[in-house]
Amino acid sequence: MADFRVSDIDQQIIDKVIEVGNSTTAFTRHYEDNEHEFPPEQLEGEMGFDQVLPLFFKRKPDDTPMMTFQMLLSIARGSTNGVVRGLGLAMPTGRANGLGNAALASAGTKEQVSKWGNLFLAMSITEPGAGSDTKAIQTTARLEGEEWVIDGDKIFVTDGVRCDGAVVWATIDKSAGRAGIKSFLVEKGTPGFDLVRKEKKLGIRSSDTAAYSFRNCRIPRENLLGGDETVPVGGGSASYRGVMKTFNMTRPAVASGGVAKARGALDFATSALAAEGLEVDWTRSHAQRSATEQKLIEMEADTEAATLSVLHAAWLADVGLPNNMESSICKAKGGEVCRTIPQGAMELLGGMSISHDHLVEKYLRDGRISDIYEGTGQIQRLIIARGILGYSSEELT
Amino acid sequence: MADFRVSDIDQQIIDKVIEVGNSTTAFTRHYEDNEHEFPPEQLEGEMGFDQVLPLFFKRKPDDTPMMTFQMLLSIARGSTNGVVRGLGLAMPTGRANGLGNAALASAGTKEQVSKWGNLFLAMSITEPGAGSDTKAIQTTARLEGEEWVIDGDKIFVTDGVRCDGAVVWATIDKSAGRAGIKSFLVEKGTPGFDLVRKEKKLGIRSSDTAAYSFRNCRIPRENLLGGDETVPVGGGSASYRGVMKTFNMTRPAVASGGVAKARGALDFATSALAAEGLEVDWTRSHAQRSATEQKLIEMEADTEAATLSVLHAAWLADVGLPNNMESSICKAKGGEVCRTIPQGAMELLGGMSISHDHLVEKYLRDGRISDIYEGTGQIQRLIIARGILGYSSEELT
Amino acid sequence: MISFKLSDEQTMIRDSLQGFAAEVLAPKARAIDEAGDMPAEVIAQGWDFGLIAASIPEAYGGGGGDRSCLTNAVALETLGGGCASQAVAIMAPGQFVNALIDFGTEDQKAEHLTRFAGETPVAAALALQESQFGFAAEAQRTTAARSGNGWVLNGEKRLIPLGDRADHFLVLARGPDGEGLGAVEAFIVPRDATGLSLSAETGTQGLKPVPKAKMTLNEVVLPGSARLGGDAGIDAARLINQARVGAAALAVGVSRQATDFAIPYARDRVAFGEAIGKKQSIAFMLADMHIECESMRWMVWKAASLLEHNDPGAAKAAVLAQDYVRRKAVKIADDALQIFGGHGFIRDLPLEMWLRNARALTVLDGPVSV
Amino acid sequence: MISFKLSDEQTMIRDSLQGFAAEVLAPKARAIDEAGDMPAEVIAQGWDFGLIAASIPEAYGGGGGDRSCLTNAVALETLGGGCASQAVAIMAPGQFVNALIDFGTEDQKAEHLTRFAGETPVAAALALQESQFGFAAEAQRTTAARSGNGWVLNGEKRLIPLGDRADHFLVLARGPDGEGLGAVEAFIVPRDATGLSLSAETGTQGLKPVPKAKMTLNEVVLPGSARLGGDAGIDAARLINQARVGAAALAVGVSRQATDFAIPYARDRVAFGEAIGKKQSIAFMLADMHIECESMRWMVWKAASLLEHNDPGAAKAAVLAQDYVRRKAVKIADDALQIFGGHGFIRDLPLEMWLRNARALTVLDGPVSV
Repeated sequence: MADFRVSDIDQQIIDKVIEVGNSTTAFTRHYEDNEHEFPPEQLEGEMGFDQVLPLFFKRKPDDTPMMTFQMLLSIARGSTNGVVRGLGLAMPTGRANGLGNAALASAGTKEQVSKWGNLFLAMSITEPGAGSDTKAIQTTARLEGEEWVIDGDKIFVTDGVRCDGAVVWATIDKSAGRAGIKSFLVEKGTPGFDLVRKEKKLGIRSSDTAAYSFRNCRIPRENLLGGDETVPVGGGSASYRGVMKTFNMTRPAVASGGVAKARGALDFATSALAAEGLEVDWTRSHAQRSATEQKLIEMEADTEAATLSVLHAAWLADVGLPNNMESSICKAKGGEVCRTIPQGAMELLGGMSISHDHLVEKYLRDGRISDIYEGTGQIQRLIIARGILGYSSEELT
Repeated sequence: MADFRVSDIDQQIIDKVIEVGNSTTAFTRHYEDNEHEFPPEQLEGEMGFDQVLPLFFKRKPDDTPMMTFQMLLSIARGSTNGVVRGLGLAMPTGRANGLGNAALASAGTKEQVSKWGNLFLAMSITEPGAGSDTKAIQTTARLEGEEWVIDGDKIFVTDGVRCDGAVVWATIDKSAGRAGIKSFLVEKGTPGFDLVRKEKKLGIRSSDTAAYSFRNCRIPRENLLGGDETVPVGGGSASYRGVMKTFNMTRPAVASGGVAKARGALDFATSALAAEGLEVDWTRSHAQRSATEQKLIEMEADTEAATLSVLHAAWLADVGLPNNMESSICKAKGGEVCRTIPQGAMELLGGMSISHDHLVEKYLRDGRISDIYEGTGQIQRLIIARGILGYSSEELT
Repeated sequence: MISFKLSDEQTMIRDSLQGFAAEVLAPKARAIDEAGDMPAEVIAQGWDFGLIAASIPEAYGGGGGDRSCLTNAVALETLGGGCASQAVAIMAPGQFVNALIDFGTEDQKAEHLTRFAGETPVAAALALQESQFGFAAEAQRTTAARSGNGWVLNGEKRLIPLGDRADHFLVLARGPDGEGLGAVEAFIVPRDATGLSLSAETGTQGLKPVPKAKMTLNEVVLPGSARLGGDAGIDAARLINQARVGAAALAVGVSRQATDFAIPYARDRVAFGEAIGKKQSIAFMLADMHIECESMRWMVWKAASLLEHNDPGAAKAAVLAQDYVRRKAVKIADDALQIFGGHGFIRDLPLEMWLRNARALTVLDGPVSV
Repeated sequence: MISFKLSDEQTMIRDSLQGFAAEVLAPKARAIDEAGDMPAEVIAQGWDFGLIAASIPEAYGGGGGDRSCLTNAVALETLGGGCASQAVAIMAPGQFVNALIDFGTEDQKAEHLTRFAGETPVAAALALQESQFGFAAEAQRTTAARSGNGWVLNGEKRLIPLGDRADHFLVLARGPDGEGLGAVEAFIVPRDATGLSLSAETGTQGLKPVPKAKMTLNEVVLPGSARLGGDAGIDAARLINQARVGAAALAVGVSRQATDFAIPYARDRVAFGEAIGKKQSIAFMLADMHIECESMRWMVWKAASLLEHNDPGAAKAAVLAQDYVRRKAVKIADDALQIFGGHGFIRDLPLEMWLRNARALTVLDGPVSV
């Protein structure tokens, strides 16, 4: 039956994930200030996911289902202070956990998965002139003999600096629109594939972001993901659909990252203000509350609503129900709170919130991206509106 | 130089307008509950605008310019408790002050103005299938000999029950779009012109709203406002432009009505809560305020911002500067606060705010229309967006 | 474990109430609202679903089902999606019954619950709201003083649902001990108690046709047995939070109803040559309405579920649900009205009624409970 | 009488500063922000406009112009529309000078104002902010106790602009008399006062390149003449409200700058085959940004004007302006960033810088004054 409690063991796991996430707090500001420096293999006092893993074996069949529970862990982890390793920190999947790996897993052939599965793969889609509108990409791939020749420019490649290679979207037939877009695996060191720059960003500085250029970049024919470019143009390509499926499944995960930053900022504000005697009394009605209490309650409610929307979307996946709309709903909510809650937390904390003495300002900077990548709030609302109104993507643009 | 103070005499006038507006408070609930009853010529204790008029002669040349001042008066008047006579109460222009009179004044020929100037004229534009999109109106006028024959249905005619006649928009050439739309004066009693019903509304019940039907309704040829239907179609008709000019000038006035309801609800909440010991201390910072204080401050700020936007639009008109954008800005702001502030006032006041024992619930009901008529908030934003982006109405739809 | 799955029984209740809400309540809603009068047959039809008797123990003639706040939340949302006013009239006695089940002594249960287990509707209500603006349950002014083995109540209660017909009221008052909500006690007060007078309220903006009374308590002397829970008293926070979440559940229903009504209109209504639903300003407004209907529902479910389990986090969850629904429900009803433009302002369509009902449900601490 | 017309002089100042902001400040803004260091030449160039010396009486070598809060608001908005950080570095000494003009005794004016009337920039600043979260000026913790004819100050001040170079500070502290803001006094404190120590702040999210210092006051003994206003003291509410409105004026400039930057981008940027400015979701966002830039400006003008006239409504207007700008400016900067999508997140474009600056300006009680 519907329930919103977590079991004791799950709570222990969550607490341990937070402990692991906070274990590198002493280094956080350093890697903020030196954003292009990669941390060493092991930081002083750093705990790893191996601390968490044994607890998993104690979970029982009737504990929160796995994808839902992963969202709780993602929120817990992202809300901690010690994020110095980017998206990969403390997650159970090891090094080869880039976005490109997910694409490979879902769209690659068995041979491709076994060949490249151990590489750390980034995902390279966005171009200077094509953001949300992925079907507008200009990078081309043309077949010359047994080689694909890639030409074009890519930006916003997450993990693009430290990865071993990238899954790159390119079109083999511009006139075919979406159906012409295929994904190709390009390894670092391939001639004609250049890392143009590492971006300097507002936040998520521990996750590197690269810009690539491809100039007459030749890769073997078998580097086409899914292996077969002859899929009829009208029906969309297998690889395109494979990647979009990855996206549908990752939207709740990305939303959970936004919620995590809201949660982190809110937790910071809640405890810092409590230390100043400004604490929420949950038995008081609106007319009896302080302005700070009321704002904390509103922020808590907004964060909770976003959290529940993420859990709902994940739970639907867990029980095998469609979650396309719900994935967009939770992404919209995650994108909302990642902006408003850190902003609100700083507002309540006042002038000192801007100081580098405290990490609360980092939540605003880190969180902000969550309403942008994997589809802006505007794109999510478009998807939701189409869903409820029964409009196609041509009817509602 | 820029200044935001009102002179002593202007403050006296404002205070007197409020006194006049409150003089019928004892009857307000009666005419809410009996919405289709018209009040008699004189209610017990009722004061008229004649109480205010003498004070006007004491104004000095350097007092706030007239249109700007009118907006202050409109806000003051609309915020009072005694609104039982609709839009015409306590205004200096006498009985013939319907919206149709403004259209007649701006688009009519001299002969037309002198012939019909003493009639109380409504404005009849909206149709069941054409709201904001006025160029889509279906009511037709065709010339037969020396008569125009009007056919069609009209709704939302303000003062449509008690008026002597209406300025009616009809098209003489559907294929010409806007340019084909002309306005016609139709007097009550004209055969084929029927009052279909008086609407029952959420609020502004003291302003009657009618639905009309025109079936083979014949009026003299000279009842075409402006007198000449031969103006070239491409350039728009004089009467259409005349009426739109009226609209441009009336947007701040309509906005002021919305601000007035926000102001009234806020004033009610402020004094009622003060009586309960919940009063704003203007020397306290956010961290030291109660939730009620903070919400009152936010509502006061929102109402003030809307007020200033209305005054700014009116002031531009006073000094002869273009105010098309600013009229839409203030209409958007007025439309916003007429919704959010009465809602917020009731929220702060709590459960008893819904009771008919108090008039605060009336501000929510009366105010709500201000974000709808004379162009919804959506329409205003469209106008503003076109203005700042430099788009035509065809480019941004 | 976290789950969003309703039990089979909850699903069945929801489905059957959905039909009732859509086919019986909704069609009558406007006429009843205009008349300002609640037909007895509506209450009787609602009674027939057995929602109130369902969790009365079998010993007192009830259904003996589990007392489930979540089931009540689902039922209230569903009924509220038909007509919030009729839903209140149907479910208000549940406040009395639920409180007795949760906190009543065996004697109190035996004396009162049996009456609600029959086939004929019985009216009863919670008397909570008071005259003062900025009313706070924990700072209420009605007092209960000890007098010998009994109690003396003084004060005034307002907007009591079914106050015109209820035989018994559960009157909340500040007792002599404790602070804040800890001092709040509940008393079972019969309609004919000496010193108690009832009069009809003048009228209300929202929930207009729900019969509402004002109660004056002037030295109302009650026996010791009138105190709900006997010597143990009640957990006032839990009782009041159940009322808050009850109102929130109804408001979710109203929001969903308004959203579902606006969607097809936006597809059908043409302006500037195109369906207004194809304009991003309207489409995104609808998307936000849908998003928040979903979000509100989970907030209410969580609060109801934690209240049901008497979880330590229940009070917080209830406050959050109340706050969230307070901010979203009115906006949704108001935006739905906006989509209809001038038509939304006319009392031919239900938009303006939903706005009034959403406002009432989010300023009151609940005329119904989960 | 109500008027929105600037005087000829104000218009002239605005026009000349607009050129400076667009051609000098804005182009340097990103490089200065990245370096985290404020070049002295920027401050010197700003000083050349004579904004700070303009209202110093002629007797002290100043321009002898009227002390106008509105003129300052206009200047701050305009400079803030070029680069808020540079604007703060240029205008921070004005807080010290304005307070002396408004509240200083003749002796205090004679001693200090002449230094600011020359051609070389002089640094001075207000020390207001403290370490505690939820800082409130009326509940500050720095104390001023009487000691003989003089004073002893204890406490800590944070984020003091130009704290690395200022020779004098105006330190706010709670005196022994009065309550709330009524107890707040200002003291002219030289950099080399015994017991005063200064250190650089670690860094800040917004207004990053503005030099900022932390000040510790450990039994700092001051003569009686150090109390601003002598025996009359100061009107602390007025002084602090001038700082609040000063920050708000800068934030309006930032908002306007972000809006004006986003508008042409929305026309140029094509997505899904069309300029994004033709999508109502983007177009309406821009419309709202424009609406609120205008509204914020009038709120700030009104507050500044009433402060200038020492009008009884000034305190209220200042609180309203601060509150309004606090809610709107961050949203505008944040929405502008959103319109640029991922590009807004990269430090090549100024969007993210404007968001940080808007946030800083709306959580601080003003590093500048009107």
